[in-house]
Formats: sequence, C-alpha cells, structure tokens
Amino acid sequence: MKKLALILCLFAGGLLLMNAHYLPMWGDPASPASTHVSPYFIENAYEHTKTPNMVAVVLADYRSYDTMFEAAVVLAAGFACFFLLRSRARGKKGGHHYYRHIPTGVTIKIEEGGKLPAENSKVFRSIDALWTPYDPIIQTTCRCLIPFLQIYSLYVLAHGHYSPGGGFQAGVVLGATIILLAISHNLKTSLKRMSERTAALWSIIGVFIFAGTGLLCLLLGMDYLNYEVLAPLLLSDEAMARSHSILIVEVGVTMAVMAVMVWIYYNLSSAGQQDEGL
Amino acid sequence: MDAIPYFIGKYNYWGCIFLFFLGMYAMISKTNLIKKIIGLNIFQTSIILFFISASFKHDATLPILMEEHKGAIDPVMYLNPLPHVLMLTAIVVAVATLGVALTLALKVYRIYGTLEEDEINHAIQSH
Amino acid sequence: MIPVDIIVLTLIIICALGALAAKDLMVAAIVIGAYSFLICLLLAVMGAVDVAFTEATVGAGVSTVFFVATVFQTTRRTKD
Amino acid sequence: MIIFDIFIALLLAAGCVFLLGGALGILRMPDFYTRLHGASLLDTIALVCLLSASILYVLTRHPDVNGLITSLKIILIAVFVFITSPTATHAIADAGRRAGLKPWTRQNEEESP
Repeated sequence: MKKLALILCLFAGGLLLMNAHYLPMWGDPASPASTHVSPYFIENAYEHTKTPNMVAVVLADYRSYDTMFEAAVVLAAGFACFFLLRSRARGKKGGHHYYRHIPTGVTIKIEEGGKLPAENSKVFRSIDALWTPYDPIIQTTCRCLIPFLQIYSLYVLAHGHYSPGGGFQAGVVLGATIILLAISHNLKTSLKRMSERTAALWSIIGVFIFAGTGLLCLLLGMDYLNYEVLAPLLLSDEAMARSHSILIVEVGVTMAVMAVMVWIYYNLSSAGQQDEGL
Repeated sequence: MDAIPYFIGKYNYWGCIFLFFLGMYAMISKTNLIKKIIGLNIFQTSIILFFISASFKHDATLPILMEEHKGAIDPVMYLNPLPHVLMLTAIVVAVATLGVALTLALKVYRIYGTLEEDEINHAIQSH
Repeated sequence: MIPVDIIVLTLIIICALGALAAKDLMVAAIVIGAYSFLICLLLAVMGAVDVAFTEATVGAGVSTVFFVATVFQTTRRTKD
Repeated sequence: MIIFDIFIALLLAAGCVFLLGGALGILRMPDFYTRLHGASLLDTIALVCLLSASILYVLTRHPDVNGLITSLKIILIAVFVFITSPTATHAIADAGRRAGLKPWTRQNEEESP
C-alpha cells in the first residue's frame, strides 16, 4: 500500500511539476489572477462602501453569500460534533468524588455514599480528577489576562474596517479566551460562565443575524444581502449604509464562530460527557 | 529559456506542490487516524499557500487603502484582495472540518479501543 | 525579501516531515502548531495580513488545542 | 541621527546573540529543567533588546503623536510578554516535575549514560 501510494504521488506530482511552467511568474502584476475581477474590486471598494480595508469589503459585501454559507458550515460542524459525541451517561468510574480544601491545598477523595460538602461551600471545591494541579500562579495570570484578551477581540471586530481583522479573527480570539478559562481552571468553571445551551443559542443567533440582514433587504424590495436599501433604517446615505451593514454582519459572524469553537472544545475535551475536562 | 530566473521565479509553486503531495501521501499511506488528519491539515495549508502566491504582485502594498490614494486608485499598487477573502473563509472551514474529523476519530476510539486502521479492520472482521 | 521566503519555506517543509515522522502523537500535535506559525509567517511576508492573522489564531491556537484534547482523550501511541 | 542608528544596530545584534544563545542552550544542556531555564530567560532578554530597538526606530523616524502611540503599543507587547512568559515556564516545569523527571546531577549521569 505504501509503495503504491508513493508511486501514485510521484507520478501525479511529476505531471503537475511538468505543467507548472505554464503558471505565471511569481509576483507578476500582469498574471491572469490579478487582471480580471480584482481591479474592479480595488478601484470601487472605497467608493461603494467608504471602508479602506478591501478584504473586509469583499468578504462581507461583494461576496457575502460565500461568507453567509461559510458561517452556516461552521454551525453545521458544531451540530455534527454535538450529535456525534454528546451523551448523558456519567463517565464517573465507581462514583467517587474529589474535593480540594482551598486553604491548605489538600485533595480529598470521598467514596460512594459519603457525606459531600455543601454545593456553594467556600472551603471545599469540587475538582475533576486527582491530578488536577493546584496552581494559583496560572489561575491568577489567566484571570488577569482574559479581560484584556476579550477587549482586544472586540477591538479587532470594531476596527476591522481600517486594519487587518474582522469577524472571524475576533470570534476565534473570543472563543479562545473561554477555552483558556477551561484549561487554566477546569471545565466546570467554564461551563458556569458559558453553558452549552448558551453556546448553541449564540451560534444560531449569529447565523440568524447574518441571514436576517439579507432577509430584511429582500423584504424592503432589493436583492438578498444588497445593503443599499437599509440606508433609511441606519440614518445614513447608501455608502455609509453598506459600511454599517458590514459591521452588523461581522457581529453575527463573530457570535457564530466564537460559540462554535467553544462548543466543539467542550465536546472534544470531555469526550461528550462534560463532567471532567482537559 | 534561462533556467535560473525560471527556478527563482516559481519556487513558491514548487513548495506548494511538494506539500500537496506530502499531505496526499500521508492521507493514503499512514495507518493512524490522527496522522491521517495531520496529512489533511498539510493538504489544506498547501492549497492556501498556492492561492496566496497567486495573489502576490511585486512592488504592491497591502489591500488596505492609503490616505493619499483616495482620489485615483491604481490597481497595480495593491495586492489582489479576492484570494485573501477566499482563503480566509477556507481557514475557518478547515478548523470546523478538523473538529468534525477529530470527533469521528474519538468516536472510533471509543468503540474499538484503537486508532490504527489495520487493528480496526481486524476487529470488524473478527466480530 | 526572497531569501526570507526560501528559509521559511524550507522550515515549513521540515516541520511537515517532522510532524508526519513523529512516533508520539502529542509531539506531532505540537509540531503541527509550529508548522501553522511558520505558515502564518510566510503569509505575512507575502502581504496577506488578514489571512496571516486568521491562521495565527485558528491554526496555531485553536486547532492545536483540539489536537491536544483529542490525543489526551484517546492515546499517544502510534505505529508510524 | 547616525548615533541612534548605530545604537539600534547594536541592540538588534545583541538580541540576535541572545536568541542564538537560547537555541544553543536548548541543544546543548543536559536535562529538561536546564534547557527550559536557558530558553525562557534568554528569549525574554532578547525580546527586550529587539523591542527597544524597534521603539527607538519608530521614535527616530516618526517623532510625532503617531510614533508615540506605536511605541506605546510596543511597550504593551513587552508588558504582556513579561506577564505570560514566566507563567508558561512555570507551567511547563511544573508539568515536568509532575511527570517525574529528575533534575540532572553528576551522579545521575554516571549511573545512566
């Protein structure tokens, strides 16, 4: 099998390499890729939308169907992970629980049928497993860093018209903060901040914001996702209406991507049990 | 045809083609499922590199409009934004498919207790 | 500019070979994270800053976490 | 102006030397803890050198409000690296101790070559 695969790959690679000299030279300004559609985008992007970042304009305005169905694909991936992995069965072996005495850092194991501490006890905290490290340094650092990261992600979202950034990057950074919380503390803390139900709802609402903007344009008598018609609603002229609509659409993308990243992490790191994490 | 500029001018494409077939070979020949997924990842990034290579122009700047160019815009001055957009969406779809692929691998491990393809085949046939 | 490109491309190919040759799946997951960072560097050199930003957050951040989570839940053993 | 340029070049060269030392430390040190020690400390000091060189560059080329804002952002990067890099080193060393790695001594080496 390995030899066959090697021969196949070498043969196909040789064919591709033999034909590679038909490709244009690297960095040639007159190559076919940069002479047909993209001059129109570069020349008219600022005039149509008053937004300097052309990538954001092409992403959310000229090719917004692409982006909308891409957000739908991300949502579908979240659902696929959920339906494949999630199970209600408790994964606890033997039914014992681990608790940590916070002032001393001692870990105690309570057997099945033992007396458990109160749910909201300040002295004992439920932990996932015996090896969960007691590490105030990492927990404090992550708790101090997470607000800065979240503000940075909102900056990336809001400043995406003028600098690199936008909905996808902001969503992934925002999801990464929740994943960081789950890694540095444990999965229960993270689930308390953002439960699975919230993640599912946010992802659906995000895609709905995107599709709803397009539907609103359709209802007001224009093409689907043609933002010009929203100008009276957004109290601005047509170009600025496109600019504002790009921001609205990117908020939807941010919510969808962030929620789906967190959701997939919850299911993967606990193998669908969601009782003890990484 | 002079060979030196030919090689220098297209080395990016050679690298992309090499990574493409490296990923393909890994997907066909490796027996471990996680290794297959790593091969898939390499495959995807090689295609991303190929598209971004196609968008590059010498002496051009980033596709963000500069203040002094707002009157008359020359398309030669800016990089081609279209492949950037396509690949930006492709990367996020790549991580979504990676999540689904890893989920399937985890499910397979839970049922058969192994990630090796031949052992899974053996377990299916002896069932 | 061209030498930086060639060095980074060589490092990318070395990282890809290393990730496929590793005998431990955790090692392979970490090396694929380094590979994503180098891809991000090459994209930034070629002027695609948006794509480089996305690759840095998605490829090197989240997908490495997914790999590590899966390897933690399954096994580190691999035959090839 | 030329004095500043020479100073920037010296800082960049010092940063490169520190980075090279960190890489050599990873290759040549005998065990996990010493490797981590060399890499983390030398990387931090190299980053300080490189970032101060870039701050000087920005301030000499653009001595106005924009340059000041850019240099403030670079200082912010340095602050976050100073917070996160020791934490990461601590986490890695803690994981190594938890996994049962013994620190290197001369006796260890003679027992198991």
